[in-house]
Formats: sequence, C-alpha cells, structure tokens
Amino acid sequence: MNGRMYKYLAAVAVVTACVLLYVGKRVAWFEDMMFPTWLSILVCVLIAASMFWILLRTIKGKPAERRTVFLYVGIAVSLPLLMTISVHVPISTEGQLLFDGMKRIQPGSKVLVSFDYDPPSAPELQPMAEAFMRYCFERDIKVIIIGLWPQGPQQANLALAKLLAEPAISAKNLVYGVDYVNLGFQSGNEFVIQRMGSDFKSMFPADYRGTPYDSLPLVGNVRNFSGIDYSFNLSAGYPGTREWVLIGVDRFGLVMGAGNTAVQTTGMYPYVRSGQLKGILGGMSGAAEIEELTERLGKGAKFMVAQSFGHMVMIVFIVIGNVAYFLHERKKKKA
Amino acid sequence: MTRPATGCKSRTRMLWVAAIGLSVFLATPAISHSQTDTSSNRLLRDTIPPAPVTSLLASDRKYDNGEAIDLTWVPSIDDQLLHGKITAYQIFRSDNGGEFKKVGDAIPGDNQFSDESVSYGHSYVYYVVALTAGGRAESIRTASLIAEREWINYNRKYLFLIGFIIAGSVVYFIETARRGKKLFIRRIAGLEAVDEAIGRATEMGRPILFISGTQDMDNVQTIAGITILGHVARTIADYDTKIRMPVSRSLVMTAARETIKTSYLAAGRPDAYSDDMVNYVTDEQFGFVAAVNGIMVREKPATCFYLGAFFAESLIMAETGYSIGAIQIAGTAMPTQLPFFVVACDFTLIGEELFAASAYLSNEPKQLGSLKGQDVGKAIALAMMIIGTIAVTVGQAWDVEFMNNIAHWLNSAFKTN
Amino acid sequence: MRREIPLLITGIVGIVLVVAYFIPHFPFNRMADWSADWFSIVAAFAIWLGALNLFRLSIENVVKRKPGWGYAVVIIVCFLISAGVGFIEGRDFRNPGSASDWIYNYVYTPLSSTMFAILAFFVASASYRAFRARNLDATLLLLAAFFVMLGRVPIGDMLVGFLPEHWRLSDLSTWVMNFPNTAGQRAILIGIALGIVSSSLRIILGIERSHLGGD
Amino acid sequence: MHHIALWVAAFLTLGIISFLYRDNAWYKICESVFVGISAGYWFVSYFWDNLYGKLWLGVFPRDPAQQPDYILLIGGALGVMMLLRLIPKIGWLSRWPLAFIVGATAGLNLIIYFASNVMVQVEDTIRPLFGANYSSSAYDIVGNIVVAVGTFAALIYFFFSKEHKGAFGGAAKVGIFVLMVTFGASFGYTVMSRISLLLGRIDFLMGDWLGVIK
Repeated sequence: MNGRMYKYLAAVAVVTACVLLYVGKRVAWFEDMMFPTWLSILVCVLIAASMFWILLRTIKGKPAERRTVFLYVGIAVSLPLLMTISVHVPISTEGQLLFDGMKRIQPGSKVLVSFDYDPPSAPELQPMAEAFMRYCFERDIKVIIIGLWPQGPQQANLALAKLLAEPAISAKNLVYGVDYVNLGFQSGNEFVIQRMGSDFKSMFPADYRGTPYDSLPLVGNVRNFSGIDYSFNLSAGYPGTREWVLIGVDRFGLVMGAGNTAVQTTGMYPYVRSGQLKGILGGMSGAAEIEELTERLGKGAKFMVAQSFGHMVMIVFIVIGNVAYFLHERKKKKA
Repeated sequence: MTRPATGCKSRTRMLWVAAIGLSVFLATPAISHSQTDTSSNRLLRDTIPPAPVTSLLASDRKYDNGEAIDLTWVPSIDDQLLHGKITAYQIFRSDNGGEFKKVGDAIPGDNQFSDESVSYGHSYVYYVVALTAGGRAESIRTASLIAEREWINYNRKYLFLIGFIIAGSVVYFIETARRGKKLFIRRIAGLEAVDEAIGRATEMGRPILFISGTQDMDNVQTIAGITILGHVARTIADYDTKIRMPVSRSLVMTAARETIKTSYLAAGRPDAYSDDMVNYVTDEQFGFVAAVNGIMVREKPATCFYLGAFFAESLIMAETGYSIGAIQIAGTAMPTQLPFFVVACDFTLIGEELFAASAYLSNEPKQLGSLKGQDVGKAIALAMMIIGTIAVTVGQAWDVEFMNNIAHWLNSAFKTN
Repeated sequence: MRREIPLLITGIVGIVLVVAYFIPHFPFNRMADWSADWFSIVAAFAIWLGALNLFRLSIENVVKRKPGWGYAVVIIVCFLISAGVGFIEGRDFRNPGSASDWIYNYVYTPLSSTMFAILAFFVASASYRAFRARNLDATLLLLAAFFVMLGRVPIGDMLVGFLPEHWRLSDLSTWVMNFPNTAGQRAILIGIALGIVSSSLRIILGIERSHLGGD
Repeated sequence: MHHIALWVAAFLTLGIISFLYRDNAWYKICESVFVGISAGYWFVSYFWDNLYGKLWLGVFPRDPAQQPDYILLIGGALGVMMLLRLIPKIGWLSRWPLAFIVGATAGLNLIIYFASNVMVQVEDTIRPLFGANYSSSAYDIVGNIVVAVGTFAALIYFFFSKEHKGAFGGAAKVGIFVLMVTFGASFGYTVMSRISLLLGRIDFLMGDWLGVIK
C-alpha cells in the first residue's frame, strides 16, 4: 500500500510540474530554461558519475533493472537539449558529394523531390527536406513534389509552410504551380516510378488539391523524367531510395541524390560508390551536415549535442555490460 | 525577329556580339570588383539581340518505340561569354510540315532537349530560340526527321545473355533435384548447434521457445522458419522435450501446428502432440513482444529459436532471452536486425544461410534448385570480378593492350544502358 | 479453373514486364504501362481491403464481447472519425488548416512517432544487458559500431582532437562506411538480388504457387 | 484550440511512453486510437488520390477535351474482385487480382534487381586497384583493395556449393569479417536513428509543449 502511495504521489507531482511549466511559459514567467555553462558541466559530471555507479553495481553482480535503464536514457538524452554548446559537424565525403551535385543545379532547373516517409522518421528527414528546398527556393530552382507514401505530401506541406514563412523566401513571392507544386500521393509503389518513366500525367492526373496536371504551368511541359534536371529522394524504407535507383536512375536516367533515415542508409552505399546515387545524407547527422553545408543551422544541428550524448550513453552501456560479462557471466556460463 | 536568321545576317550579328563580348570580357575585372551592373550595361544587355544557338542537331532516340527525338546544340555565344544574358531557350517544332509550336524549354547552359511527345510516323522539324530579357534569336531549322521504332534493345544483349544463363540454371537444377539427384550444400554452422541446443533443454528439463518471425506466411523467411521448425520438432519428439511457440498470425499458427503434427507422426509419437504447443497471441507488434516476454520470464525456456522475418521486436526478445540465460539461435534475412542477433545470440544464420538451412533440411527441389541456380549467378559474378579486376589493373598500370581490351569488354557487357 | 486462371495471369503479366525491358516496340511498351496503371489501382483496393478487414474484425470482437473488446470500440470510433472527416473534406483534405490536417498533426503524428521513439529505450537496455563481445565476430561488429557512432557526431572528433586532421574519428567512420561497409553491402545486395531473380522466375513459371493459397 | 491540440498530443505521446513502465490501459487506448486513425487516414488517402483521382477521373474526365481512358476499368474490375475476399462464398475470385499483383511484381523485380543490383554492382567492382604508375593516392588504393577483396570474400561466404575449406575457407573467413564490419556500421546507424526519433519526441515535449527549450 505504501509503495502504491509513492507512485500516486510521483504521478501527481509530475502532472503538476507539467501544468506549472506550461502555464508558466504562457504567462511568461520564463523565456526558456537553457543551462548556463557551469550547469552544463555539472550535468555532464553527474551523468558520468552515475554511469560509473552503474558500472560498480554491475561489477558487483547487481545489474540495473530494465526500467532503471529506461529512466536513465530518458534523462541522459533530454538534459543535453538544455545545453548551449556549439559544435562543428563533421562533413562526410558522401554528404559533400551530394552538396557538390546540388551546386551544379542551375537556376530555373526543375527538381523532383519525392517525400517517401511518414511522421516517425520526420526528426531525421524533415530537416533535410527543409534544407534542400530552402536551397532550391533561394536559387530560383523549381520544385516538383510527389510522395510514394500517403503521408509524404503532408510532410511536404509542413516543410513548405515553414519555409514560405521565412523572410528571405517570402520576399521572393513564390507562386504555387509556377515555382513549386505538390502533385500529391499515388499508390503503386515502384510501379508509380515505372509509369512516370513514360508519362507523369497518367500517374498524377492532378495535384493534391485536384488541379489538373495541364493547368499547372510548372509541369505542363514535363512529360517524363527527361524533363527533370535533378531529383532528391527523402526515404524511410519501402518504397524509397532503392526503388528510385533501380527504376528512376538505372532505367530512365534520372540524376538523383538522397536523404535517408540512418537505418537504411548503410544499404545505399554501394549505389553511391557506383555513381547510381550522387551522394547521400544519413539520419540526423546527415541532416546536420546539409544544414552546415547550406549554412543555415536548424533542427539537425540543434540536436547534435543531445545525439552525441545518446551515442556516448549507448557505448558506455555496452562497455559496462561487457565488463560485467567478462568478470562474471562468462565464468557462470562455463560452469 | 520572327523569321529564322539567315546565314549571312547571323554571321554579322555573331561578329557584333563577339566584339561586345570581348570588350566586356576584357572589362570584367572592373565589373566583378564593383559587383554591380551599371544601368547602361543592363541596357546594352537587354536590347542587343543574342546570338542563336548553333550546330542544332535532331536525332532519333535509338532502341525505342519511335516516340522520342533528341536535340543537341551548342549554346548561344552569349550564354558562354556574357553569363546571365540568356534567360532561357525555347524549343519549337513543326509536326508534318504544320505550324511551329513550342514543345519545351531549356535553362541557360543546357545543350540538349528530349522531345518525348513524338507520334510514330510523323515527320518533325525543330528550331531553338535563345531568349534574353528583351530579345530573341532563332536557330536554323533541323532537317525533317521521322522517329523509328526498333524491335530489340541491343544495348541490353549481354544482360539478356547472362540473365538467361542464370535463369536457365535455376530451372535446370530444380528439374535435377526433382529427378531425385542429390545436390550438395555446404555445412552450415548454426544448423549443427540446433541439435546441441535441443539436447541442453532436454537435460535441463525446460521447454524450447520457437518464434518464426512476426510476418505472415507470404514471407519466404517465415516459410524457411517453419521448415526448420519441422526439423526441430522431429528431434523434440525423439527427446520428448516441451516446445512453446507463440505466433502473431493466424495462418502461421495453422501451418506451424500442421508441421509439428507431421513431425510427431514421423517420429512415431502422434499421441504426444497437442495443439497447445502453438498459440496465437496477437497481430500487433508490441503486444506480441509483451506476451512473448511474459512467457520467457515465467517458463524460463532453456533454448530460444528466432527464425524468420523480424523487425524492432528482435532485440527486445533477444534481451529477455539473454537475461534468463537461454541458449539463443537466430536466423533472419532482415539486414537491420541481423546485427542485434549477432551480438545477443549464440548462433546466427546470416541472411541467405537461413534459406540454405531451410533448403538443406527440407530437401525440397524448389528450394535446393534455386539455391544452386543462385550459386551459378554468384560464380559468374565472382569470376567476372577476379578476371575484370586483374585485367583492368594490369592493363592500366602497365598499359597492356590485351588486358585493357578484356576489361573494356567486361565493363561494356555489364553496363545496362 | 480456380487455379489455372490465376497461374496464367501471373505468368502472362510477369513475362510481359520482362519482355518489355528488351523489346521497346508496341505493344509491349503499352502493356507494361497498363500493368503499372492497374497495379496502382489494385494496390489501392488492397489497402481498402486491409482497412475494411480491420473494421470487420473489430466489430466482430465487439459483438462477441471478446477480451479487450473495449479497445475495439476505440478502433472503430477512431476509424470512423478520421475516415468520415476525410471524406467530408474532400480531395484537398490534406490542406493546412483542415480538420484532417489537425488530426494528422496532433493525433496521428505524436502516436506514430512515439511508437518508434520508444525503441531507443529498448536498444539502450538491450545493449546494456545482452550485447556481448562473445566471440571475434561480435567483437568486430561492436568495434565498428563504436567507431561509426562516435565518428558521425561532433563528440567523436572532440574526444580525439589531439589527432592530426584527416585521421580523426569522423574520417575513420567515413572510411568504414565507404569501403568495408560498401563491400559487405554490395555482396549482400548481389546475393539478395539473385534470390529475387530466382524466386520471381519460379513465380512467373508457375513453379512457386504458395501465394495462391493451398487448397 | 492550439492549447487543446498540444495537450492532446502530449497526452497521447506520454500514453505510448507509459508502455515502458508496463503494458497498461492508457497505452492500449493510445494504441487503439493509433490503429483506428491510421487505418482511416490510409482509407481516405487511397480513395481521394487513387480511386477518385486516378480511376474515376480517368474514366470520367471532367474536362471534355480529355479522352476517357477505359483501359483503367480493367484495373478497377480487378480491384473490386480483391474486395470480394470479404464475401467468403466468392472469395476465391480475389486470387485473380492477387495473381496479377504477384506476377507484375515478379516481372518487374526480376529485371530491375538483376540489372541494378547484380550487373551494375559487378561492373562497378571491376576497377583498377591503382592507376598507371601507381598514381592513385594511398587512401584510394587501400580503399579499392578493400572493396574488391571484401565484396569477393563476402560473396564467397554466401556461396553454398562448396565446403569452406582451405583457401576457399580462408576467403569465407575474410568474408565474414567484412560482413561483421558492415553489420557494425548498420548497428551504429540504427542506434543513431532510434536516438534521433526519441529526440524528436523529447523536443516536442520540452519545446512545443512545455517550452523549456528554445
């Protein structure tokens, strides 16, 4: 009964804290709670110390319970978001390759951007989408959006809404249908790409709002991939970059760069080496790379500190587990 | 300026433009330093008509259905010298001698255009217009052209040949296996561990847990998992060990029950079989994981098999299995889940090994023959890689022509377009 | 007849799509285009089938009062709300500001994202409790993972700031990704592709019939 | 409205997270909401984009200048047959569209996978290990050798017609090492992905909802 009481009390405390924070923010008690430098260092030290404690416990043969690890990860990954550390993002060769390809796109070119992902992958891919389209809009490159996932065009709209509100871009007075267009989603996975190879219009008779294809000036003259100068694919799985490479690039000669979730990036490297893909961005670090390359830092760069902490925590956990393994478990198994 | 420029006129204009271009070119340092465009300069740029594109050539797209014509040209001299003067190119076309209509645009710097809206049997004439802010210049017209249809894409002849050999050997080996000939498959390490692991569970008197992935029966990995289940069940029936198999698809449940029943029959112990060995939990990923975890913690199986298609649930199961001290044997062809199995399980069948194990155990001609046919494909790939790499390295490093020829041929043979 | 016609359909469609790759001439090119059009439509119906099946199963659970039928009610209600709103709002239901867009942003997005986000916790706990360098293979795997995880984020280079440029962790991870990883992935790619070739061939030739169901 | 929206989103987010504590009713409700909403979303999306946008308007175009494309009706008929699975008595008819889907996928995949993932990959592996007079940089030479040898060895590991003995076995051993490094990279990237997704949610909770971070 006593334990239960504690749990209720804890729950009530958490809810109260949330309400207080929420209200506090709205009535402007505080702007934000970013840590001063000394606090950031203190937090780092505390995290390191508690990791050491876990190590000691594990060596003693009392490994932490699953939920303890969960709580720990939650704290270790969220606190760094409050730290103001500026970091330099390392640029990979394949990220540089992609950016070199982007630099070769001439103003006025038509670029096909395929949004093949859904909200779960948005933390990784949305910053890439924004960085890429911002780059296009700033250089008067025309953007044609499609989606092989039903959620894709909606993610595109979110990115567009954000970009068009930026002063530099809203000053350009971009016109829907002339400077950019969202053709929406179409079902059929790789067959959509296959059909687009002979005729865009038969796969996308209208844009996502129902405007007929022919009355959209931007795509009026685009019959198939030969009317596209460059294409960028944001992909979180199937259908995605692989299908675009296999059909769009190899069969119809599309020039393509890609941004992928980290999970599937590793499988795309053979295509980068063979030149089937002109560069690739992988996961959150890829997003940070493109932001650094286009010199507009956004969410990707913002998350890099917390991401670093996450990786460190993961590595330390593996090391702790293995120390315990070599000290105890292996002997136990042999016995 | 609607008429196409005649040769003489265009030549004088070219000279004109070239002269201006040269002077501007010489003055470039001044301009680029100031970074601004004086209004007189802009006036000059806008009112002087540009030079037209030259060497315009229309050619039929090879190996197609006669529905595309490719145009190439040398960009206007103004495009090259005065960067930014040309604003766009427009492509005009006359269909069967009719009126010229615009069929497309190209951006400055472009030197090609593909007209893909060509009708078969019609003859076409093209010209390209170079546009500036205030002027335009037409190129000379191309000769009239009729796109041709071809029956066979000869670019892909080697692809066809090699594909045909591989496909042929798949069919050949399936037939061979069907006629009862024994086909050799190499030893697979993980498979040998299976019997050992079952023995351990028997000794300890604890059950065996078998998970055939979380996908349905239309997934080949699930089928491979069920095939191996057949073998496992056979041994279990002999040893009289208990098996627990929660599944997440009702079709898999039916198939698994059938498989285990058959194995018990073959072992001569049909009475020992019960439907409770396999039970359906839920289709939902995390609900299934939670249930499997519960079973593991309660019943503490001595051995866990994870053979089939897995997603994120793989590592949660492997973690729980490890924490209860079970021997874990995994196999999957999901590349993203393999790493987790390798570090958390005692044996892992990597990718195709899962299918090889299944083919080996089932002795089914379909599976055996396919595996052999794929090996033929791999052998071809391996041979080409060795020959090609040696040839191209030797050929380049020491300039051996014979080797260069081989490498060149191989490279062209494996190109798909 | 119940088996022969489907086998025939599979075979003909498969062969047409293969042949169209080598023969660009009419009628094969058109037939390939038609197949793509039909595929797109049938795929949409297949999704409908899935959704309707879910709906039917949920109703069944409620009617028969199966365990957890209360959740089935939630499923039915939510399905009806999101489908109903979408149908009423029409073709441009995705427009920013629509009710569907609201549901997408404040219900669908948090739910689906969090479903995947909690995997981070499981990876952490599994890496602590189960990922062991139990043999040479696993050791190699974990080492490569460390280099990549450190090299892809700024902290890696900060840790080894004393090393000369081009020899830092980020360069090492770029090297690992571009060479050994490419080699391994390429071998996997070739292997899987050959597997797909042989299974597709079996399906087209009618040797493989399991997709038609047993009877 | 915005306040309600944020609290709804936060409530649902925390509901899913509560699964970490244990399987509970809050999580199950959130999960059911997710299943229902996403099924509805897909249902509507496929209707407006495909069945209405492509099929219906393709056969009955609003613009009189456009030719109706009656060939799409065959696809429509196949699709309706797919739905017949819901009626057990004539459910067998749904095998026709299924056969079509399977056949079309097999036909397309057979070619594209072979061309891009076998032919092009083999072609690209055939590269000079070093240029004329060993002119390439050491970085490239080592890289080229690693890719050539690595691909070769890893492919040998997946070769099942020969026992792994002698030199062949040695090559297979090298192959498994290369594969392990590959899996290590993929492990690292998967971890990166998972943490990113978690960060996305924490960013929502701490930023959009509570507003404690910028």
